[in-house]
Amino acid sequence: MKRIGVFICHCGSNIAATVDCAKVAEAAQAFPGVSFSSDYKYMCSEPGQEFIKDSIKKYDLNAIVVASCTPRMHEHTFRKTLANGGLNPYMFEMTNLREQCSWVHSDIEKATAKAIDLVRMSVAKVAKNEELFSSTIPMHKKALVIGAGIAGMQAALDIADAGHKVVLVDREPTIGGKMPMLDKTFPTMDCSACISTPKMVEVAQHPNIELMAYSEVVEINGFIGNFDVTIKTKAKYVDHAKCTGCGLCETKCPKKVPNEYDLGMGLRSCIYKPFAQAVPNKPVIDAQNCRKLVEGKCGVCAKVCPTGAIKYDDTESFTTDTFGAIVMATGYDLFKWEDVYGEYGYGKYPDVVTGLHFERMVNASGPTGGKLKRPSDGTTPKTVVFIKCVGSRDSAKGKSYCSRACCMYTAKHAHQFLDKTPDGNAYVFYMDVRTPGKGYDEFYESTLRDGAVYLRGRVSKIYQEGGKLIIKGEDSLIGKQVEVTADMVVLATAMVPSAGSRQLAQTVGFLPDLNGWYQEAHPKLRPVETPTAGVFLAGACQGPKDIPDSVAQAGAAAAKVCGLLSKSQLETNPMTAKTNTAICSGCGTCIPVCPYKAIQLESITERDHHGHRITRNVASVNNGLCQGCGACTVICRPGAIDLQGFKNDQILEEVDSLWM
Amino acid sequence: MDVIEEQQWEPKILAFCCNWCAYSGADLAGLNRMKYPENIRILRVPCSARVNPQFILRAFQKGADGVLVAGCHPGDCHYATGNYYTRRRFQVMKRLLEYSGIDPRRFQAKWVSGAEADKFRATVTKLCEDVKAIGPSRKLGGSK
Amino acid sequence: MKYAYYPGCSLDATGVEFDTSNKLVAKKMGFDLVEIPDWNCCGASSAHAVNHMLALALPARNLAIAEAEGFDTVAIPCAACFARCKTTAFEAQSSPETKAKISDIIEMDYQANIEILSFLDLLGKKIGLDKIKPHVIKPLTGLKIASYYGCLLVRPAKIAQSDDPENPMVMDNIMAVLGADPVEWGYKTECCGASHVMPVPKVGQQMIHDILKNAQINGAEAISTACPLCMINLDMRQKQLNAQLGTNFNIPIFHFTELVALSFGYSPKEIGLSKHFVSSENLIKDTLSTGARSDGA
Amino acid sequence: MKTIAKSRINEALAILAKESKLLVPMKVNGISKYAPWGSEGTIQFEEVNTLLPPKDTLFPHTEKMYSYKIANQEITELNIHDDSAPQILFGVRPCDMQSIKCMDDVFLTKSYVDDFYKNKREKLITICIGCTKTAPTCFCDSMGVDPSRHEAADVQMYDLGDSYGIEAQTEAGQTVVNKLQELMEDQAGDPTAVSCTLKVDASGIPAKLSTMFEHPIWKEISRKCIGCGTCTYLCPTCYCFDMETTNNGNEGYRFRCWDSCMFSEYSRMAGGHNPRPSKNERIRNRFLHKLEFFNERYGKNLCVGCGRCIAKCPVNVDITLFIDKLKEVAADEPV
Amino acid sequence: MSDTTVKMRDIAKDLLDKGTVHYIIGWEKGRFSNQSPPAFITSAAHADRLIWDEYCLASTAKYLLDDKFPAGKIGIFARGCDARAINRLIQDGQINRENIYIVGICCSGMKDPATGNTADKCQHCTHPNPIVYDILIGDPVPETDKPERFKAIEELEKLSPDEKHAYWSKQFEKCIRCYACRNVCPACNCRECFVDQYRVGWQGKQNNLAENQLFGLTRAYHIADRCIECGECARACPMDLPLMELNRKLIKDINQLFGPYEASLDTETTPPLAKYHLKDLEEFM
Repeated sequence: MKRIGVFICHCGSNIAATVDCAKVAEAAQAFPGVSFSSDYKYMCSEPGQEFIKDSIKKYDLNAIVVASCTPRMHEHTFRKTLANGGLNPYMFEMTNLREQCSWVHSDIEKATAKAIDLVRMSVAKVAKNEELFSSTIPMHKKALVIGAGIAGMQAALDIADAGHKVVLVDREPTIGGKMPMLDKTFPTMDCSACISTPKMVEVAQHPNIELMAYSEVVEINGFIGNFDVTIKTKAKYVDHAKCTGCGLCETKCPKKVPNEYDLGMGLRSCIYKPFAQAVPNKPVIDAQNCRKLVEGKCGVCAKVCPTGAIKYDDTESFTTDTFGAIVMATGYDLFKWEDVYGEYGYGKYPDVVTGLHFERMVNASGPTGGKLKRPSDGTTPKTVVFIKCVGSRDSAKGKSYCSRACCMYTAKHAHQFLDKTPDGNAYVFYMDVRTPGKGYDEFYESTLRDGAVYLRGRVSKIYQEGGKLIIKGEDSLIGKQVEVTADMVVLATAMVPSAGSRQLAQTVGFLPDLNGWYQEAHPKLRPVETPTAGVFLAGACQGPKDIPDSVAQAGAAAAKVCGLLSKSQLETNPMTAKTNTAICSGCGTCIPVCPYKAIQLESITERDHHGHRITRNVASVNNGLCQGCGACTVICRPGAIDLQGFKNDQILEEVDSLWM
Repeated sequence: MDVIEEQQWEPKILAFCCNWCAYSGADLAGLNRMKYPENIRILRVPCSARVNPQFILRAFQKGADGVLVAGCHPGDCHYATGNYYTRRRFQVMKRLLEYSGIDPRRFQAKWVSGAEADKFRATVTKLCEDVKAIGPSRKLGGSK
Repeated sequence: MKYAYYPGCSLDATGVEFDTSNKLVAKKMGFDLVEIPDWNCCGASSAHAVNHMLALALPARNLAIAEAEGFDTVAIPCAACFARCKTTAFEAQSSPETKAKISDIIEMDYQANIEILSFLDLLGKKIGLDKIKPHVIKPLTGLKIASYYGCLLVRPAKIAQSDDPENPMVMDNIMAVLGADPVEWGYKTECCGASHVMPVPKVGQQMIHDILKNAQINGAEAISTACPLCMINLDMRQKQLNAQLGTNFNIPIFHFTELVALSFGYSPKEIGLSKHFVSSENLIKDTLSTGARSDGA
Repeated sequence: MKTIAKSRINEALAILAKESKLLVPMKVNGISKYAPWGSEGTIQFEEVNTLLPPKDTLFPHTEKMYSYKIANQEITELNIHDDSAPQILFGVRPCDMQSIKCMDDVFLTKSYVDDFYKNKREKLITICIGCTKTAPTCFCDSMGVDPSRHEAADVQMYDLGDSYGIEAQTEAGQTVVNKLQELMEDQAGDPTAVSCTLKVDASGIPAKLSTMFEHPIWKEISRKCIGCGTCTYLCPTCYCFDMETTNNGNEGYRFRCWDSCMFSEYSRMAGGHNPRPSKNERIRNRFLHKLEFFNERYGKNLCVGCGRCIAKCPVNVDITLFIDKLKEVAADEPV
Repeated sequence: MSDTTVKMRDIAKDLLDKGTVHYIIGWEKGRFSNQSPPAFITSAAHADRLIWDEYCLASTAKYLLDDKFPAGKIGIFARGCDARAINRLIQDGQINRENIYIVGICCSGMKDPATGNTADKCQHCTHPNPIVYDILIGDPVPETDKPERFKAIEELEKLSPDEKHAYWSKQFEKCIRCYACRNVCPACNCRECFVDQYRVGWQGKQNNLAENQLFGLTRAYHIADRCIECGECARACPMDLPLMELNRKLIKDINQLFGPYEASLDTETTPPLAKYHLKDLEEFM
């Protein structure tokens, strides 16, 4: 039998001015189950809380209703009060008399009547409350960062600097991601490699960071604090323990193939480091092309290797580890414009390239040693056309979203080109120029001053005529068609989620958004969290970003992770879903509805009414994963799965109480 | 109900509000001292997806004059996807209620974000006006 | 195999040799082209600018007749007719109301389920290259030809449903099968400006000029077309262009089926090549002779 | 015998309806049942039987028993509920008349008297009308009921073609008949005896059943049962009920309402244990109750042969087929 | 005797003899000629009790719930409606396909025992041929999607709120809460129905219009996206409540709102109310 105590707060005059608190308290006294009822000036005050604790003892109360401000403000306060008063903190309900009654009404009589109703609802509900106890789950003080681009590296460093162990995984032979490929960064024009490679080294040397390059996450089980992860390390065919990275093998390797790092514009040997400052700075063998591995011949690298590090029989290896938190930093890829932009020639014109090609070309360590040359004939282009929004903001052919960085790097490219080619002409076709960033618009202005010609309009056709490219487009500002004869065209292609990121998201247990970007838990308030507790987002995997934004978000994600890892165990929220196995028929309808994959079918063995042993399935909730939304409770027709703290009978009582 | 009662009749309207958007929207309305009719009784739930259509049936059975279900805008759900189910459930439910002879104006489901104090005020005010216009609820299975 | 055949007005007039060559090709390849009985003008070039329903009803009547006759495919040589028919089918398929309205207007039941093919797609896709190959007895070896599709066969993409709106290849493939050498060029699908040459000659002429020029630069000796209007426009106005713009174009223009027919062994006379403004006599002589040589007697 | 011309029957009803609530067989809202005379619907004297039995005139589907008020956890008010009033049940058929006798046994005899029932019963006048035709599903005469009359009725009527013969069988009945004096004339003529087309031999069944509690026949006949309450709710003699309280804040009331031994939760105990876990046990209980237990306690079958369950069971579970089958099987030999 | 009956008996004999199944569910004659209730044949000797005629109205599938953990395979004769019911039970995790042997029967409809006309439940049948079976008896009968089955609903929708209320009150006043509708329904396969959970208090036990209607609407909503339109509820109802007018209303709306959907044509497709689409319609939110 419940012995309920009701406490009506005046909140000074905030409530008392519009609600006759004494009258409410008096009315409450008569509600079923109420043993004590009173009003008080400030319930949240120290003496107010003392009053509650004393009353609990004095009147032997076992459930409390406080009618004051919004529970979003003081629910936690009063729960503690109950705990200190010797009651289970969940034998408590709060009535919102301030924000939702006194402040929004002026007629004292009506407001008081409403207040009485609201308190009756809380009393009716608390009469059905049950003691709840939060369990704890251990926190493995180790973080996993997936993807070692600038965001991943930054997150790893921040977490590691805070004194936590981090495993940093990247599928490429080197970490660093796209940033080191770039030549200069806007708007400051400092050398991209010069600021990214030191970070790579720092990562490599950090005592708290375990680097796993050339590796992929293949399986993730468990939940916040306890993610069991399996990581596959691809076969390198080089024993990095023995290898000194001297590079002799690379020089001697007889077979050369196009270098991915230079987007196929340059050549590399089949035993290779993607680029000079690669980290780890040791080579791997490209099994598809290595003559030894393909034809069984050659073996030069093994012969020349001074430390005998070459290992042709190397195989992929698997490691498993447990992590408390995961940071997703899988970055982006470039939109495959060749597949859809027929009007730009489907990539059949060699001199139509992407911005990233341009970066490699103007990069001193790139295939052309920093000289801008036409891929077709190696001549220096005099007229270059830049086309923005290739795949971005173009739902007809590409994506409807804006890729955010293109406006700036295109301005940078135009600037770099004019810088290198004093007598050159740069034309930029654009839809809008978006430069929301520190020093961004100034930079764009300077590019205009450099002489870049900005044409507002789309390009309808590119074709070759003689050695030249003819670009036909529209200048919507003068409303005329324009035609430019150019030597080279640079496309600002859209950013898209990196290959395999959707699959990875499913492995982790959340769904990407419509465009395949990782969906944050809340667009405004939880931008670096995912719906899966303990999994965070850094960098472009969440949506197109430039470098500073990626780094900033990486920092934010790291801060969240550190917050988690600073705890030795996690208290679970006891207000989670719970199955009544006697009623549950194991239909499993609740399973797909749960956004957290917290529900699974588990089989139980019992005796049926005739005493036969039977084994049947029932839904079981993992309260480490369950966040207490209650979606499952509604899909469950017999109400076998119910939400503690918001149980069906509690809500029904609340509803009924309004019409007593 | 006789004439005298009829005159002094005040509708009672139950509003299910999700804790993260609609309920905080209502709080914000209070913070801004906005005024709306006293007829609204808010019932707090973690997510609009926790609102079982049977609760609405129950309210109408007991004599609710109007019922509101309010949650986060699609895409803003604190629990990522809850309100997508809400959206499906209550579009179906509203039609079923209407079909059973409950004036469609008596039941509403609305998206109210934590910032949309005014939308909350406007919504409940409108709902209240509508209900007052229709008159006392003919209880589900009951009579006026 | 039987196909409904909708020649349209122009194949009765300026494009008569297109009609001839189509029929020759069909005869040789052994399929029947059955002209839709009592067909009417499809309304192209004017109706759709005047009255939307009329522009749908005119082609619909022809299609409905073809359906009633029990055909499942109709082949349409004229690109404009093709575009109008496809549009009609598209709108009818996407809205039952429209379909009903149309049927009501033409007082016939239009199902909108008959397959509508350009003559190009009929040969190159439906019937297929491998069916063409065996009949090529006089390959056009080495003939550098620019395949010109124009706009109506490929646009709007979702209606025309060509193999590729930006870079169609059907005609190029056919040309290759004939032994010719299709050139890579930039104006495959640009508009020929036919409707401009009368009202605004400057614009129209410029458009023709650009096409011919680009074909020339990319080494084309001739241009193959799939639209009677493009054909006449590119063919008839070269002289005028040379006079106006001081160019010296002399590029033979063909209906693509004329070239097919040639390679099938029909004589220029049978096909009616003499009707063209720009003479193709020498070009063909050379080509066929080299062809004959490469046949390696 | 005394008769009333059918043409004047409405006058008679008008007279009867003066002092008490008059219930007559009617089709109301598509359902034939005993409804207050004058309610919207069509009177059905000529039909064999109503779909709904008259049992709710004495034993309502839902019956308020008492209401209470509470203050400070103390009961302050307690009102026993009694809505009994004079009622006349007109045109009740012999089978249903028999069912009232059965319920009388249950609610009024053997040292337990149910006041709610008693109050209603004492104020009830039963006017029985003999059947002149039977439905295919009627088998009352196999259950010891005479389809043409029932001695327990206060007034017995006979269908004589264009008039009704009337006989008072009790004092109460006589007073009613007296009210109709001026409508009545004397006329010769005796009721046509009818008998049911559907026959079963129920002799010796109770004895045989008493040895068959564990017999496999139960499993066989129960298999097709879907466990709904149609048979029990349409049965004129099924009197099982459940008691519940509706609590509305500080006041509430206790009511009883029909329950069905066919429902799985009917016999489920608080702890979840169910002595009749499957329809096998439930069907057995129902049939044994109808044909054995009741016999042992009150010396008559609890089945009156009205045939409603046979007509309406969605899967044709048929008590007469069961009785036939019982005849075939030996008590100890499995089917 | 129809040759379907002959085939049924032969197949039943064969299955029972071979021990493929340890019993088989079909139909037999009842006491009256217009009754062909379900039958459970446990040995080949009794196979000749089986019958196929125009009064085999009851569904066979629901009985599978009585034997969720069978000793051996259960044989079952299934028409279109029964087959969909079986799918329903499988998708709801109540039975295993491996445990049952389905003898499909192509069905051209049954008769109403009272009137002799085509039974309502069959009038609007969209899938007379079983969609799942191990062997099939008879040749498929033509199927149409019968849009006219929503006619009655459209008529009701036209009524004013007051008229609608009056209509349904009239109906639910009749309800005696025998729960026959629930007990025949293949979509009603909960271990414990909400109406039986007095502690939670979803549903009051009193028989009055309010409680009756609450039950009716709740049940309709519970099966909203899973109803297979077998029409058993309406057939079983002793008070002739037009229950399919509730179920079809929900089906109609769900199709309209979330795209065409027919329940239990397979065992994979998630029912519309258990999933969502980001671009779902919003009528009033």
